[in-house]
Amino acid sequence: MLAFELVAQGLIQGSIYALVALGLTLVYGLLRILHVAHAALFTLGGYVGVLVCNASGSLALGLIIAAMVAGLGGVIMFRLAYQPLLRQPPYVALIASIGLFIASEEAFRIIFGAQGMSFTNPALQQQVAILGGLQFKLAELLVMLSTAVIIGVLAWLQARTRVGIACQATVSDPQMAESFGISLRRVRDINFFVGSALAGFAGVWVALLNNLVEPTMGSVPSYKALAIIVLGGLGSVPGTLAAALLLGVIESFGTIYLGALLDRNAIAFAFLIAVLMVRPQGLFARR
Amino acid sequence: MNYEISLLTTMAIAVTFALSLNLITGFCGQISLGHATFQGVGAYAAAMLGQAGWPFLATLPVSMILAGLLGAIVGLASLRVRADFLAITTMGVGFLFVGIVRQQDALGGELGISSIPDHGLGRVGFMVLALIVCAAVAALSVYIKRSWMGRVFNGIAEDEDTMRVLGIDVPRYKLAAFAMGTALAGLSGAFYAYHLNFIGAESFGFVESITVLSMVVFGGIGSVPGVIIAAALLSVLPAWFQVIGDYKLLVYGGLLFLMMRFSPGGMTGLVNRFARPKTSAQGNQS
Amino acid sequence: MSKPLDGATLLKVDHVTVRFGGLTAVDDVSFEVHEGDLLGLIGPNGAGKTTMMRSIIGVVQPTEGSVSLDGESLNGLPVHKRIQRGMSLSQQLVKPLRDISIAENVAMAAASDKTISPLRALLNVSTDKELAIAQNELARVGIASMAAQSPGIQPLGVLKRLELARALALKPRLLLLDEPLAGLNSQEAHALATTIAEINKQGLTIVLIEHNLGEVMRICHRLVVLDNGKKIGDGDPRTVMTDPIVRAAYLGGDTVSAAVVHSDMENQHA
Amino acid sequence: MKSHSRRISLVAMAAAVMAFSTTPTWAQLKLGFNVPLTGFAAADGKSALEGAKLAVEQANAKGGVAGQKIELVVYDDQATPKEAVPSATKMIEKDQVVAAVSGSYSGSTRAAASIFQRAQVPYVVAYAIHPDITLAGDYMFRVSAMGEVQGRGGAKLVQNLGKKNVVLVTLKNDFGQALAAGFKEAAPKLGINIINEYEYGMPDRQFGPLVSKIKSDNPDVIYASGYFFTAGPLVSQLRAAGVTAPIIGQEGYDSEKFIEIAGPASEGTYVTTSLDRDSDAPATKAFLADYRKATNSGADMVAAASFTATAVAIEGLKKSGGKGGAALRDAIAAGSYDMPIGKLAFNDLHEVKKDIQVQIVKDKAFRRHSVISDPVLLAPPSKAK
Repeated sequence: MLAFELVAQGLIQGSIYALVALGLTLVYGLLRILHVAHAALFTLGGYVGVLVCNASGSLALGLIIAAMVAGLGGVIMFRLAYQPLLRQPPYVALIASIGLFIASEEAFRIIFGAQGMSFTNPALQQQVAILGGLQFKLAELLVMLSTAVIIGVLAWLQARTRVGIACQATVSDPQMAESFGISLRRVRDINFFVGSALAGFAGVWVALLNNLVEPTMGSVPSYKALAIIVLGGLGSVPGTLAAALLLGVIESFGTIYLGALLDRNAIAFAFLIAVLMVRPQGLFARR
Repeated sequence: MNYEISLLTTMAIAVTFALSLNLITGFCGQISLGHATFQGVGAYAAAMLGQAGWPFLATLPVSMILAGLLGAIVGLASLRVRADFLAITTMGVGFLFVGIVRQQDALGGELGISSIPDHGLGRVGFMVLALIVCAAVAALSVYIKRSWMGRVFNGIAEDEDTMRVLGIDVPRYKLAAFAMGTALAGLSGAFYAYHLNFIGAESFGFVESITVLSMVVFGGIGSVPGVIIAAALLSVLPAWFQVIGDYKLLVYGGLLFLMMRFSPGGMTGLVNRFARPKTSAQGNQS
Repeated sequence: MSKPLDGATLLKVDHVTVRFGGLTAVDDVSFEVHEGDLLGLIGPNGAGKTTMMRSIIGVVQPTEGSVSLDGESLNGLPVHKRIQRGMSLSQQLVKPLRDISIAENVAMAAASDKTISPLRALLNVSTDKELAIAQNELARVGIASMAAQSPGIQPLGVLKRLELARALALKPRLLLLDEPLAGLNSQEAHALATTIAEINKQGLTIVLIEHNLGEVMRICHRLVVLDNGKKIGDGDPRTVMTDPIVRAAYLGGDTVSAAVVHSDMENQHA
Repeated sequence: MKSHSRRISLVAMAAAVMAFSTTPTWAQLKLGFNVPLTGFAAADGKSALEGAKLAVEQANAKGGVAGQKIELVVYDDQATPKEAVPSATKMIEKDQVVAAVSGSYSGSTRAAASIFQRAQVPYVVAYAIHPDITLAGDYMFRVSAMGEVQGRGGAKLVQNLGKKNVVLVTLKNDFGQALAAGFKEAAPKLGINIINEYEYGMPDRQFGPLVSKIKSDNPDVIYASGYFFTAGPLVSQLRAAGVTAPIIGQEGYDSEKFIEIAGPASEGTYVTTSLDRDSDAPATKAFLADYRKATNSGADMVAAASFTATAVAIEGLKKSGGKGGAALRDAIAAGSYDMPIGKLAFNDLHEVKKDIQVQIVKDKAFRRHSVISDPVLLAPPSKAK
């Protein structure tokens, strides 16, 4: 019984990690940039979601607007910060991104106050029992459901539609893709938009589950998502999804049974380093 | 006067720490996002030995050796990993260090170590020693840069494969850079412990690793004078301007971003650009 | 070109096979390179020439068989160990170190005794000896005048010669040249080929991988032909090129005969 | 209810700017104050600053000390030792503060304590509970109950509630570990059985696995340490998973934000703290009213403790006629104070012996539940030990 619950809790946490890490993988797969500031969009999404939901009373509206605002934020960040740095060595974009992230955390504190914000009446809090005995908040189930739906749609888009194929082509060989008339800028904008919107969307869910959004909410996801995209094999969407869910479950068991040895966040990195020593190209990457 | 002495000591320790990272990231091109770990190893080693009765000066070599040893091990691990994974692996080492240290009661666990004995050199004496060590590390950096080791490091930073084809044992050089850089970080850690006489796991976390990395990058990656100036300035900036103090993180993050956005070569890059207006062939890309 | 007297075997490629996940790039190839040889390793695109060269230099470990230098097997040795044993490589895609000048590039190679270990490198600062060697090697390949300049602004021809000078500065016993003439116009290719022949005459054993058959026929003593990973020809240029199998490998005989005809005329002049 | 948090941040911004700009030229008496304004502890820092400023404003309104107004010299220490040491040195050297107050966490306060002790500047600590602070020397004072003492109080509350099997959830920092140590020390004596203890980190908000394990342990009561930003999510997730056992928290829960975050799940949560909202003590009632008037929000334990620590320092200054050093130290040590968090008197280790107020959350507010005043069990450590 307990084992089932731990796995279920792991999957819930894994779904959130997946939403955040997916955006990072899309960006990394395309531009080889470690976009640490991605987590700032996660926090931005949280704040926008809470504000819109409290004002309009509808969580759905909050989620949609939060995703849009975060998506836009991502594109702006790409145009202003990363576009000009594409030709520089990788550490330049990495450190610019870290600077942006640190500044954004402080900006949230100054704009929205240090105390953080909550939903006036948090939705989806009612308890649901499934599979006989496993009890969850409705919100927790919907997190898993919406993640699965989004990833399914994303996978379908990537495989079936023109835009999707264009994105994949650009990831594998930008010059080749460009020679086929694919506008690199448009593909990069789309990827940044989708990736950031996912992070904003995840931000609202975490705000709902905790009923709290705070300026430093993005710090843990910012580095954990990096570990996940490395585990998943940089740039591989299925790999990242699998790595995120696996990490969620491992952390779930780890906090209970390894608690005395390692704190929760260190578990993710212990797992990462162990995997990298065995498979330097990451857990699920093909090569 | 004590305030200025304390600031100068803090500055000297920060410069030594930044120079130690400059050896790894600046000279040899290996990005480390977990360098504070090695300062932590040095600090904990010095603090524990100090509490066990060792005189301060005696703890210095031990701190260096322990930190250098761990650095070599991490260096070995880093050889197996692809370039862009290296940064994340070193970050992982940083979180592992904090995660493990805060669980060990022998290392003071969450509460850290506070009763670090006095170094017995007096405030001024300690400051002078810190400045001497800082100058020595700077001199060592300049020497290395001019020696064949420095030239090989430079080559590795630019193109590892070509250096291999020129018969250079690239892994051994990377290990040497890691070992030297982490040993010097351990040294600065010992000074840090005795200067602050309180250390906890959080004092050597991810933020500290980013802080020292940005000092190196600010100064101009690989340039010894640039790193010295940047480390000196950034280590005491918040203490000087109290107003910045409160919005410090905003100013800090903003500066970091703007510097990378407009002058990836750091201050040295800026100086070069204005000192020699005709852009030389390499520009400041290198 | 007359062949020098038969020297001792320097490099021995013994039944080497290289497989990449189901694809056999090199299939059971054996040949020897003797002291003083200038051996051409040729074959149509995708014949396995580059993979062969990579397994000699150590970038790729052969799935079966062995490569040995002076009778000692190199299997398992990393690239830098093979270089230290007296082998050196001039890469197809020229990769000069752009931070430093042309002379300093060559000096880096010349300092191999000092840079053998990090500690030794730390204890050595002076570059006079190495710069002198560099000047000499640059003169040998004819670009001594550009010694102080930065590689970034040089034409391809100069960079190819820099690559060669750098390889020579390692004082190798066996020089591997990976398509040195690629990308050069015919005058430059001819001039560089002549320089290579000259260096070989000075006693350096060379293995040349090259598509420019005209120059290959002109300067090589012996040819080894690969096709689809298999060795289909090994011997002096004339007989190898008239061998029907080799001709067929090059998509019908005409391209080859033109090259053969061209080089015959060449010989009458030389 | 919602928009006031926006107003708080505006007010806080104005207050912060005001704190720096109001440097009336004739103020000689400087009172140092280290507090976390940025970083993870910024929320508590804001309340602490409000409490301290209120105490200073009230004192200045009554003519300050010995004819001089008091100026609060505020430094942001981000609740880390790395920032606290330079701030403390600066307060002593540059600002020549006559006394200092800590509105920060244990890590930073411990690092600053040894510096103030060496400089013989009296340092009154509001809510940092680590034992080493008062052990640093005789210039150190603490106005709130130590971690171990509160932990023992928590065990007593479990006994009062007639519960037996307890699960401990301990926040992995000095606050959490001191509470757990006190609880585990008292539990056997009070016939309480600790089934299990789990630890979690400061940044954790998702407690799924922990909640599932607690549910399978099925304890009578849960003793969980944390701050409102960790306890809020923990309590709501415990209730969501169907855990009905009562939850006992401590000072860290004591903020309206806890009720706001946990929502309906917070009903019935016990909190051992020092601020009794339904207190009939005049000092407490006045403070609650003044605080709401000054900041338009409910006071919490951190604000009450910072107000108390500042007020204690100021009353000491009144007695010593504005002089610092040993005179001020002895004046503070000798005094007895009627403060919002109770009547205080310092023992020889400058710790306070006072009762523990037990509050319970009832229809979205902290209400009085009971008082634990067991002089033996709650006795703070003293030098004699």
